[in-house]
Amino acid sequence: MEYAIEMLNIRKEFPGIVANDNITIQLQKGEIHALLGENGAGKSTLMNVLFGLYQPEKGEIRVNGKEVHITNPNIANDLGIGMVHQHFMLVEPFTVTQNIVLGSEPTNKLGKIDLAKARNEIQALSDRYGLQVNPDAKISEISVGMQQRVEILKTLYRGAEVLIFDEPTAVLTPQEIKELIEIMRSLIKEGKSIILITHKLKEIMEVCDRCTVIRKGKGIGTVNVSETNTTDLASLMVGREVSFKTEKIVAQPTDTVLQIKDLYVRDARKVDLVKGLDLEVRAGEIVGIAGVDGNGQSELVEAITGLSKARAGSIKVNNKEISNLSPRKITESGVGHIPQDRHKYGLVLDYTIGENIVLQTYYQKPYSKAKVLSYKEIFDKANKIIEEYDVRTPSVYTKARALSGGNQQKAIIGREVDRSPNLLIATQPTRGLDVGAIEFIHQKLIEERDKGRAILLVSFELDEIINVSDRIAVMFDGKVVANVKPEETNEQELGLLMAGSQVNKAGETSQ
Amino acid sequence: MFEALQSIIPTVLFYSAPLILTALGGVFSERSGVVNIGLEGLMVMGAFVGIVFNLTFADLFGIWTPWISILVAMVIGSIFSIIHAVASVTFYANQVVSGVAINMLALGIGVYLTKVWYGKGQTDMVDRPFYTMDVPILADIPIIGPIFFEGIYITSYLALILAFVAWYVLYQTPFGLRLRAVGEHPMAADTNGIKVERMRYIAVLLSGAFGGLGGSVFALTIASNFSHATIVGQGFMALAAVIFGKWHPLGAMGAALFFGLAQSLSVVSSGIPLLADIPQVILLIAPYLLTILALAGFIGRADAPRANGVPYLKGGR
Amino acid sequence: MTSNSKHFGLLVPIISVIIGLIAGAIIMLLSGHNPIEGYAALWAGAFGDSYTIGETIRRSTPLILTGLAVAFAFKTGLFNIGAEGQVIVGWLAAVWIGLAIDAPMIIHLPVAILAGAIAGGLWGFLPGLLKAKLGVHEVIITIMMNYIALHVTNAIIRNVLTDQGTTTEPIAGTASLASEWLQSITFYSRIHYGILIALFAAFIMWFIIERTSYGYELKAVGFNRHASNYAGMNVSKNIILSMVIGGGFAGLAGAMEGLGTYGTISVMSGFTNLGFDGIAVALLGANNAFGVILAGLLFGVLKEGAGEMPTTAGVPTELVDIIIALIIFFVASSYIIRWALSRFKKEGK
Amino acid sequence: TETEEEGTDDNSGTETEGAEENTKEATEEEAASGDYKIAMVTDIGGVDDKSFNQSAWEGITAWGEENGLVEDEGYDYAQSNEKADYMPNITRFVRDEYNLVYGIGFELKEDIQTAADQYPDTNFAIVDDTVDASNAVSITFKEHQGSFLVGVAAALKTSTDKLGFVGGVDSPLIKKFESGFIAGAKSVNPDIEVDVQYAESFADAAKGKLIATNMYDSGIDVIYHASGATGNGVFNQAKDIKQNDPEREIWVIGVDRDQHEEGQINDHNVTLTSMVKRVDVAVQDVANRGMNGEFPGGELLEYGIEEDGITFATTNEEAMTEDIITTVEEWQEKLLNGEVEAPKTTEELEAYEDSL
Ligand SMILES: Nc1ncnc2c1ncn2[C@@H]1O[C@H](COP(=O)(O)OP(=O)(O)OP(=O)(O)O)[C@@H](O)[C@H]1O
Ligand SMILES: Nc1ncnc2c1ncn2[C@@H]1O[C@H](COP(=O)(O)OP(=O)(O)OP(=O)(O)O)[C@@H](O)[C@H]1O
Ligand SMILES: [Mg+2]
Ligand SMILES: [Mg+2]
Repeated sequence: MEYAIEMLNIRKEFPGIVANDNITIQLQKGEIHALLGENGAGKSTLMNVLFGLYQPEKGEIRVNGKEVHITNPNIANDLGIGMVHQHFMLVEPFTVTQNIVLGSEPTNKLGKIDLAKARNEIQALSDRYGLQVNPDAKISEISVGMQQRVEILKTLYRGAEVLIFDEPTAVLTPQEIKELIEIMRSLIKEGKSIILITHKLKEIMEVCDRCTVIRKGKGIGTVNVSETNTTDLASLMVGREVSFKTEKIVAQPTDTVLQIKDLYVRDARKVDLVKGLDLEVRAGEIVGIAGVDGNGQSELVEAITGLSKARAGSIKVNNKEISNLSPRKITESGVGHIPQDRHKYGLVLDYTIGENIVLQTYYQKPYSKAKVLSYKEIFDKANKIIEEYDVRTPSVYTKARALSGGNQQKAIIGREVDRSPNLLIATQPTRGLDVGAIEFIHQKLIEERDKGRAILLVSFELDEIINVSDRIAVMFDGKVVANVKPEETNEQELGLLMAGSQVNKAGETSQ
Repeated sequence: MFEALQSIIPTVLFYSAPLILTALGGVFSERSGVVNIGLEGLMVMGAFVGIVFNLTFADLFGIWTPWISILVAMVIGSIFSIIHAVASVTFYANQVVSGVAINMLALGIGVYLTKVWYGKGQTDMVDRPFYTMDVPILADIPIIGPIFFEGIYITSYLALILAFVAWYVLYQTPFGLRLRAVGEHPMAADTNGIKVERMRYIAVLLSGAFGGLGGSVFALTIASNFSHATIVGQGFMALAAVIFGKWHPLGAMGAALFFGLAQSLSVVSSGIPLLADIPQVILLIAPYLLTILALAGFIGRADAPRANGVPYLKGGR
Repeated sequence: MTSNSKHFGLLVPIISVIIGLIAGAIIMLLSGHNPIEGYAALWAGAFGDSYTIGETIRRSTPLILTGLAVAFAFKTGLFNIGAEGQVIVGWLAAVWIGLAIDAPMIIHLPVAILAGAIAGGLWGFLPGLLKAKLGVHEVIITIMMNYIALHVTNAIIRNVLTDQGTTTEPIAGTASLASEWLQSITFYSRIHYGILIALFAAFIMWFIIERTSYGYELKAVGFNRHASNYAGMNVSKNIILSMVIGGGFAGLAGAMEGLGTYGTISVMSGFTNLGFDGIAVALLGANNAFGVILAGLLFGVLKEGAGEMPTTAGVPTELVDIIIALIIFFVASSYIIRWALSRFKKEGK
Repeated sequence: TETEEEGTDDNSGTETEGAEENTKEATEEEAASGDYKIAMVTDIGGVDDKSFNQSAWEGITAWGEENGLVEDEGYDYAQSNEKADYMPNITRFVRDEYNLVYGIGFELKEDIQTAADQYPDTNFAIVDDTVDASNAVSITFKEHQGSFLVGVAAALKTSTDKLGFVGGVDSPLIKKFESGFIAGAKSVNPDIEVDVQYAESFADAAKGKLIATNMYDSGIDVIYHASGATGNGVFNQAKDIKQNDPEREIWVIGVDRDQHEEGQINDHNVTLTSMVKRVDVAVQDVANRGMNGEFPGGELLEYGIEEDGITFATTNEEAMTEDIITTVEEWQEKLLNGEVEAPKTTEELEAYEDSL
């Protein structure tokens, strides 16, 4: 068998940790090869080594059978290796074209960038692989899905034969994921090879040919996808059995906690994105919001939590009007919020874990008396939460920045749940997390439900919505267009509703 | 009106030229993501070198002395700016702080060496400064000629032309695209194979060259000698022009011209009846006040290059 | 690791100072001076006798305060380059009160000191407001505010406090920080009680930042505005508060000059540089109250000692500016020192 | 420059004949015992400011050499880089047991006053301002007289009847220059207009140049500047005009010392004359008196034309023609014999103008 890429016995150390310990991965020509592992297992590191961003301490890399030394991304590019990073590497104020040509710009005789030529080449590429982009749009103005297509075009523009995708689907809507899978298939058809990192086992089953599993920096092995199933893959990765179906008893909803009537919310560009929305969440139930990104979910959550203003309408929590109150007032009236972007909103990364635990309550007793902080109380509390929520950190004095994404998320969830809010809003709570962590978080949400809290779950993962919710509200174009019961629906139907299709029996029956 | 313009515009031009030049340096540096509070120091260095070279080699180079002086000032300015580049690019120093140190260092070195070499705190006046001239042919154009092309320093035109060159380089060439990419999202640039550190070094060196040029042009058109009081705040005004001009070469040029106009008006005003009654202090603070008003009012949301001031650590997050 | 980084935190400034002094020695050698004589003169100029010690402390007093002014804002992620202007207006306000009011010392002196702090705070308020509400770059506004402070203060001295004069009358004795006792034990240096105020201010800063919920908010806003907003903090309020408190410290520095050192205010032909030096002090002191005290004292020593260098050793005083600039570079580039230290450690093992 | 050298050679005329003899006697005595030491503290300008600090230091050096003293021992100076340096510098000399300490420039007024009160055994002198202490002497100059004379010269030279005055910082001291200058000019021709501008800084060459450009453009052909380094910009602009149009008659009047050197451009010189303040003369005079045990403590010494403390430069022979010099000297005579009195404030100037 001929290999496009071979990484043999790679070792990569960071101060105090061996991120990759003797890992081997072999990519056959024309295959989609999955790389699977828990958060922090070392997947991104391994791929960054391949792409020339890191230098390995040990090991050998071969491209088409020849040993190479990839000391910087330029060499990787020259060897036909392209990478679509977990966090997009796009320059926001630049246009799509500028981003794609950056670093290998065509020029005319005056040394001026030949934009026309670039545009043509990009058009040709996007036609060939079905990657639709608007070459003149600014990155800040286009959707996440299109941004990802730009990333792919970047690699193709540089003549990549091997493409590395690092968690490409974590940020995509189901529709976009479908499109991406199509794109990957057409890439393979054109003779490219792909390494795909993802936490979604279903995706692996759907598109991948083989799968290499790593655990805690060590290579576990490579399996043929056709000869395995999701359960086996999960236990290979975690090293124990994992249950996928979240166990839960039937919900017992009681009083209405959140009541939203005829709500209108504008985004930063002063366009209404929530347009006359009605929604109710009762104590003891989990309401899942399903919808394609951009249909007003973020704006809805921001309006409830006070991060942006409601233009019109009413938001009541326990029969108290909270619309357009300050975030502090809203928090104090019993709203907890697990934010979508944990780095931007959820944590002060330069504060210790302990300090982050009291981010909303630092001014209250017992953490603060007469404006003077009691660090003992703060760290005591933090220790309790760390233990209870299994946050893996050296100590409460560790900076939040140093924790892995999953552990950061657990700390946030611990903090929000521990405040015993009447209403808990969880936005994409498991994004980018491995199955073990996902399982834990789902269980916590259900526990809270059973304690009588009202929970609003916003997620692009239909799996998650169907698994965890007691009721699903489908959002389309700023309104709730349907209320369905999870046990009475499936992904196909939800997908149709989310796309705004009007005719639906399920929606009516659930009323 | 015509006469007012004819007397104001040349003054605006000579006053603004050093600011424009220095601000262009600031634009390059900050566009690449390196904050440059050190423009003042770079100007000091330029003024010092320009004057010392001019004094020392006037006999050797004759009429070419001022030109060679500013060239040498550019070279020394960019060599001096390496300190800022090393600190802020290679050693991840806080760039504002490094810039403040550049300012102290330049003035310290300039005055120290002046004292050691000349035995006194200020140099003599140079014999070969720049002089104004009428631009051949263009000066004969009616109306425009006398306003724009009579009694002008060529260095003022140099400043204007370089502003357009800087715009072309930054916004039309691959080099410019890469430089701006490095200032917006260095990691993205890095993954595209652009050498972030090298781009930033080049940008800082350019700011040194432009700062040296600005300082030496100031010295050889306005001050004529060097002392601790030669450059007092011009570099900070240039920095204001960078930000006022939204980190754009032509914007910075416009801002610098605006400062020149405000200063010029504060002088001319005594002859204008309406303005003559305004207390002197109002006229003195007008340029600064106007800048604040402008920033607060019209261009409140000037977006700095996103990675400006952030050291780039490979593999960091 | 934590104990290690504590050590590094102390070692870096110390090593920086040592390298700075060595560099200074090399410069002296290169320019034909005797470094030993030079530093001996510097030492004598700062510690030679009780007089110079008194003057050194006096000179350090406002530097500590401007260092705090910069450091405090820094903690909230703001760069207060406007300490210079805040010093000037603080000086003006303190002297004004010192001249205008007739009251017993127990009222007069605190009011005058407070006036300085309030004036400086007001001068920090505007940049804070513009930053908080309109997102205008505070560096640029504070630079502009420095010039406005300078010119407006000069105009007020000339037209309001004097009749076209250049220096005000001396302030009333009831508003003076000067102490005959302190002066008499230091051969009539101008040392005054301001040093106690500076030390107290440093304590206040430490307490606010490290021990109160205000400090928690200020730092959180400095680190991450979005998360602070999410957590229910009033981001605008904190930005403004930080600039106002920082300005207040700088205003106090001005009050020290007005009520302690000079007892008057004069028309200024240029900046006092106390504010700009404050940036250096804050940096060397790692933006930490205790560090700022040490850094302020060090710079006071260097600057005071410099005065003796030309007379005794023929070295231009600017050498000290060069040394200070180099120290700042090394502290700012502490990465190199940390790297060298860790290398050193590894090899030692 | 020439005038200054003259000053050092020829130390006479400052005082009466008697004083001069005293000086000589004293020199012999004190040089032997060598225990009368003098020192000066500069203001921010520095000892080489080409202005009054430099002139004062030249006076002290000359005095020291004349008395056979050694620099750093018998006479010395201390450089001040900022306001905060004045007091330590003064005190350093007191502690080093200097007998007489000069503070050069009005900025040192408060510090000299304080020092004089604190150290009654030391003698002090302040130049350009007044202090009140029995062990301190105030040295001022009748700048208005000198300004009056250069005003006369300017009025005689102008062909447009428009003159300019550029002041550094608006203050009583600079008002003396302004008032005297205007009065002198109007004495010759009451119709002359004088445009007055203050740069509000002694170190802003750009502002000086802006003002000068504006003035010369508006038809002014002679500018008198009393603005320190701001004046560099004035010279700069005048020379630039001269460079482009050597035929154009354009002049600057220098201040404090003979600024002939600053005005040189090719074969021309734009410095018409300068209002020369002989700080050196005054400094030496006070030193001699002190050495003789006649220190004029508590007094205010005003050095004017009579005391040889104020003169005008005639270095530019081409510009300062015989006729002009003759007329200026006529006015000098009138000032000396009290026939006219040069105004030194705006009020006095107004009164003077009314009397014309
Ligand atoms: N730049 C770095 N410096 C220090 N340690 C690092 C660095 N990058 C990664 N690590 C550590 O290396 C380990 C592997 O990280 P890596 O990013 O490769 O994980 P991953 O498998 O991609 O995780 P995820 O699923 O969360 O993306 C982690 O323990 C992480 O803490
Ligand atoms: N400089 C660093 N020092 C220590 N750990 C680091 C460093 N950089 C990255 N890491 C760790 O590397 C791991 C993986 O980083 P990665 O960028 O893949 O983020 P992540 O954990 O997947 O989180 P998310 O997907 O939410 O961004 C994390 O555990 C992170 O804490
Ligand atoms: Mg990863
Ligand atoms: Mg991840």
